[in-house]
Amino acid sequence: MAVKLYIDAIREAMQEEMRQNPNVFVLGEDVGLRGGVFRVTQGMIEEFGPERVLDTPLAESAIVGVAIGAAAYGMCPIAEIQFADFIMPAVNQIISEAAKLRYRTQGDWHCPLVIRAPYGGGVHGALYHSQSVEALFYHVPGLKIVTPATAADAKGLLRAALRDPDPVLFFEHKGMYRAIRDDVPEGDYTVPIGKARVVREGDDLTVITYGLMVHHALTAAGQLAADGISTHLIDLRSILPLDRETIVEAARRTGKVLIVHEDNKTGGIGAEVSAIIAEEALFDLDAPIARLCGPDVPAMPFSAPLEAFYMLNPTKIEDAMRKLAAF
Amino acid sequence: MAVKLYIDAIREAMQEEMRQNPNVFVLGEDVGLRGGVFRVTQGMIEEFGPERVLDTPLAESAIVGVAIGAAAYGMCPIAEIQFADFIMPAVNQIISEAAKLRYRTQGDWHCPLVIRAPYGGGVHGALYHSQSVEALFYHVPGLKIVTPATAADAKGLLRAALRDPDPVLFFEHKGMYRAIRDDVPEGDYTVPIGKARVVREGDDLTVITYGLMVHHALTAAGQLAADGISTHLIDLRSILPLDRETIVEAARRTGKVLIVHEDNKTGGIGAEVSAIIAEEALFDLDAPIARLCGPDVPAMPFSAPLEAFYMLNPTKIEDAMRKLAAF
Amino acid sequence: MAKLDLVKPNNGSQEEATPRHRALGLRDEDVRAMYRTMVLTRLLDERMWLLNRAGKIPFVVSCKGQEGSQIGAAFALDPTRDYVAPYYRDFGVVLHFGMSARDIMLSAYAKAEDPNSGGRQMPGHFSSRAHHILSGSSPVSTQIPHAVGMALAARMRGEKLVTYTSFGEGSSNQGDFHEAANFAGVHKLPVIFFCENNLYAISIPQDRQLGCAHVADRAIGYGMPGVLVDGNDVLAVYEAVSQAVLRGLNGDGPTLIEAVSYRINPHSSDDDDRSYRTREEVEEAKRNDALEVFRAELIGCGVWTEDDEVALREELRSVVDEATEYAQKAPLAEPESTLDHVYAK
Amino acid sequence: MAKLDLVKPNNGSQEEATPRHRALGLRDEDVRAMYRTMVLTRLLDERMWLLNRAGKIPFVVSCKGQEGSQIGAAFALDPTRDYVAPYYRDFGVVLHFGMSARDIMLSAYAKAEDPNSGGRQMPGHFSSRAHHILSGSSPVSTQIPHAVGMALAARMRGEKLVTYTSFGEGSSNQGDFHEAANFAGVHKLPVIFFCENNLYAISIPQDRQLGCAHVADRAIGYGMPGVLVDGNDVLAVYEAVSQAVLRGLNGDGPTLIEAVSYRINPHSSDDDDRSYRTREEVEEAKRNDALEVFRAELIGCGVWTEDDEVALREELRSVVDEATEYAQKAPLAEPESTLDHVYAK
Ligand SMILES: Cc1ncc(C[n+]2csc(CCOP(=O)(O)OP(=O)(O)O)c2C)c(N)n1
Ligand SMILES: Cc1ncc(C[n+]2csc(CCOP(=O)(O)OP(=O)(O)O)c2C)c(N)n1
Ligand SMILES: [Mg+2]
Ligand SMILES: [Mg+2]
Repeated sequence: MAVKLYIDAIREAMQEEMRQNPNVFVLGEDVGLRGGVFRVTQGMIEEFGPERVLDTPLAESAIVGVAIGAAAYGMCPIAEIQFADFIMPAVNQIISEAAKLRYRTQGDWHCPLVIRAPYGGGVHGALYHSQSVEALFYHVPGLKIVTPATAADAKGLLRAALRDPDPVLFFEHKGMYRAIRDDVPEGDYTVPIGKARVVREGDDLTVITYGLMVHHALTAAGQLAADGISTHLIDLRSILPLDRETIVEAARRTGKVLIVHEDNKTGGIGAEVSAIIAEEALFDLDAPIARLCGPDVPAMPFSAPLEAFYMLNPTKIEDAMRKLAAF
Repeated sequence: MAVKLYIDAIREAMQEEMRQNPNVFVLGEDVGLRGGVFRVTQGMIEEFGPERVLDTPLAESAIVGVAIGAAAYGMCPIAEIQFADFIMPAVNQIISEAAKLRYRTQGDWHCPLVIRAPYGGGVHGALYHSQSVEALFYHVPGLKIVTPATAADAKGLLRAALRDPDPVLFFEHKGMYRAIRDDVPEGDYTVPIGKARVVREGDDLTVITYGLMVHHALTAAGQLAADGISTHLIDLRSILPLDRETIVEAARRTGKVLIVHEDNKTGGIGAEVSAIIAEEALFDLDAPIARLCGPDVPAMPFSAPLEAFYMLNPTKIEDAMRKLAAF
Repeated sequence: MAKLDLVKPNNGSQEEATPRHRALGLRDEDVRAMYRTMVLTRLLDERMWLLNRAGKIPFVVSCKGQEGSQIGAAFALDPTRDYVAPYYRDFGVVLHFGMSARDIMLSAYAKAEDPNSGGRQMPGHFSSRAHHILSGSSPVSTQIPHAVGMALAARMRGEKLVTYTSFGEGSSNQGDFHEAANFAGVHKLPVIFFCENNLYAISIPQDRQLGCAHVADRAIGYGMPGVLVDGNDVLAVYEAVSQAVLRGLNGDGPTLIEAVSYRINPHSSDDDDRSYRTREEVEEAKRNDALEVFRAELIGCGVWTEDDEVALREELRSVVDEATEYAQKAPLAEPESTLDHVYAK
Repeated sequence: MAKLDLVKPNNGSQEEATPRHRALGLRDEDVRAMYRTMVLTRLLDERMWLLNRAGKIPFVVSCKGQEGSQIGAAFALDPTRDYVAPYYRDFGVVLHFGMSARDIMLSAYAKAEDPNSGGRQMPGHFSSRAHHILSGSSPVSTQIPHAVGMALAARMRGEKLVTYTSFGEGSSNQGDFHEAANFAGVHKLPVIFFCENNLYAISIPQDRQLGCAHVADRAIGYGMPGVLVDGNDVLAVYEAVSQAVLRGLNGDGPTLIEAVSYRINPHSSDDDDRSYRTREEVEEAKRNDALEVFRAELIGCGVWTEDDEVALREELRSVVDEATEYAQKAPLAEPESTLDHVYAK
């Protein structure tokens, strides 16, 4: 085990898979000499050359569409979308094509594609460099969606994604690239897609979240623990499929559930998590299912006070947790 | 009042608004001489000419993008997407542009745009002419989404949409065009966006649904009534914003809620409806919140038995209602 | 309709003595095989249209009038080497690539055994890994970047081939065409972009669809040659595509070919074309029908006879009969199979 | 980098005695005004870059090196008649359309009073209904169809004007460019598609971005003229855009203009360009800086002097100082205002 940055864990997963599997390659805008605008692919063109670390023209639908064709042919492309906000032009290729290729051919063709995209706010990215886009895709059967919160999970989930025979959207929170570091196991491990992680166990209330908010919730849970309130904290890790079992079990265990996400509330991941609980564990609940999310505005503003108003933080989460615990 | 077909009500709303308001015009593929592939715009080019019933090149992102520019300039375009499935190439324009224009300019610019699209299945449309796409957009603040179930609502909601200063997605179920007819009020009425309709009142259980399923649920409610089970039936009409008040009131009234939609389940509109109830009326519930939806598969197949398996119908709804009533 | 100014590629020797096909390196049996596939395509098309009109199959999309483009293109490719991402009218192409009449009919009847999709997709949504046909969907032009991706993948693996993708002139206005063509142009990938310009996109004639005179005019914008060819001249198409194949195999990059013909039937079995074009125009187009033109040429140069024609028609009619009967009797998929193949097991 | 073969439009009389600008119908005060806006653009740009490096403002995107293209284009338009949908580097264009230095600085500091967005958007995301500037977003090329839509709307209302939209050469590969250009081509709309080719899209040089030699080569694919012009020659750009304006007003449809210059600064304040281009290349480009070239030309023909220069710099420096100070002191928006303007009240 060695402590590694989130961003380095992602790069390592790509590098190690590319060393082992000649079918894996990266394509995207500025992934080559520039090493990506966040430096996620830094150094990779030097090791693997410009064919396997392929700078593409500025056209997301082509990046994904070309990657789908290459995946169908037998490669395992990693398509990097420079910012998750810019995945929108590729939605047709992702939803109409990648998600449906296996289904419409009864498995004769399939699409082992990974799409990586940095998402999330709190970094002065303004309306179009801060969005969370996972809710756009979690309604789409045929896709898988993961969003790791730790370096260890990032590496293990990216490896799993690269070995998955179906398309996986890999969303990396740009605010965590260089802010999160943790113990990353040595060797060839994977983290299974579809399994949530119990971050800490507790009995008074459950917090279910993912991405950057896992860390904020953990901080908040620490504050509550000081007052003897014990939090059961779930990091979903996979958004599609959701780990129903872990969700339901956690709801049953504490009877109180707070769902937290940075993304805006209406129609977000929290809606489905809540609906699963209301479907399967309703009579175990001691409080209404609470959601604490970004406000329902089109996106996060540039202006610092507005961005701060939009973003959740440990204090806001702590407040919501205390309110729920006291219910 | 006169009984009118759903499709005719939609056409009439467009024609009447176009007669009154020179800013309203239609653009899309084959809307002119052909009158649209479903004949929704039939006869309109003859009345309004080819500038106001504008045939466009085959390019959805341009249809919506050009309409956005025209709307910003002061027109009220109706952009027809030939099938809702083909809205995907326009997602970037809808989500990045139409939904955010007002917000990002603090109202200095805005976008009075209506996008009409026929959606839904059960018509041998196969994977790409049957989809429900509303869940793709209901997470997007800045948009409004309506999906009328009756001719009267279709006309009133389309008028309201055309007078709304913000972008409205108007989804019309293609299976209802010529199958649904009902009393349409005379004169210049609108149906407010954001208000659900209580289709029938009842006390034993609540069914919340929209679109074609309203009719199937009504049939099912009739069957249950014969056995003395009384159903409270809500037609959401608007998907964004949802009518929280009517939803919560209905849940409180019966304590049992079944949410029904044709669209697949995970992350669908039912998730948010359920989450709203679990948030606001949890302790009024006598049963878990149930959802009856399309299966989580990428889309509805062409093959008749598979399509029938996918689609909900009165019998499937009735079964779910009886199960819930008996809970 | 814009007046077309067709630039035919080199037509080979003009001497009466040397038939055009020999100048192109085609043997007599090659052109007979081409003609055979053309007729099979036509007979299948006509049969499906009839079955639809008789209420036996719910939907059909027709390639009638485009067989010259399709057969000319397909025979310039190597089905064991190359890959295709065809569009929904490319019956002629997929038949040459190995689809059988039975496969086509199984798809028309949406039966479980349909190799394209097991009846999940509408007819015209071709797919077969065994036959190097990449599955297509309904939203137009999405297949174009896929062909580029296959070419990229093949090059990365050191495999020499070309990929072919087709689309209508209307569909050449989608962003995906532009993005894919530019990608192929930058990376000099062996892709053949084959536009079947049939003058209409449903009801929209090309002058309200295309800002330009010819789709081929777009090629320079991607740094590739643009070739305009008469789609009713199967040998001219063959020649244009053969040259593009050579370019691709030589590492000289992609080619955009526009083959102009006419869509003789309505857009699909759900369309009624009377609102947007005259009967005279359709009748006029039928007079240029590639099938008739090609037969006349083959007869003219002595590689085909009226007797051959009778025998071929008889043989293929029974192929189509057998396929229809088989497909009609074949079982439908099980309802619960709706849930299968969302993800790998 | 592809070798550029610049086709300059008519340069007016070549006689020494007649300065080029007069041949173009520009008065001396016009070119002085053009130069003034160019210098203001440059000084604002340099100030913002400094402020960013000093940690005072979080982000800046620079137009340094593209002022010739922008000013040449903007002055050919009529800000009271025409509408623009500019891209993020078009500081020169929006200054001519009525944005003030203060407005630019309010945006840089993301203050409540910023007329573009009240500080909601990053700098470079211009907007002002009063000044006929349609709001832009960050995803590239989405503004291109908007300009087409404005032109369509104006024509429907019988209003004579042109719309202008700009984008980088990289962004000309997005589907939205293609779809919008074709739409304008089919409907002969008065749109000026202005590509500011600065040879890079972040780190990608144009030969790995464009399959073609010139973005202007794409014009024929939409049935419009394509004009390649030296973006460092402000009068050449002015002439090309003026001709496009005439075409538009005459009902002759759209024009695609490619103005080639260079992006002197890194892509944005977050970029470091040393990994992808040499310092020599950047230094070389600075020698063609439009600002220097234009000043030399104005001095050469006697409409500008070194004294004018000193006075102008002094004046504009104080304009920029004042704007900076004002913006720095201006209040930020209230946190709760995050919730405003999602829908109309
Ligand atoms: C993205 C998308 N938009 C609309 C449609 C509906 N549609 C199907 S075919 C067609 C016309 C296609 O015309 P063209 O590309 O010329 O091909 P043709 O049918 O003439 O062969 C349209 C509009 C579609 N399938 N996909
Ligand atoms: C759809 C989209 N993808 C990616 C980006 C990130 N991005 C911003 S500017 C840029 C390069 C643009 O290059 P070009 O069009 O040449 O304009 P320039 O910046 O050189 O003026 C990229 C990739 C974006 N803003 N939008
Ligand atoms: Mg066509
Ligand atoms: Mg550039």
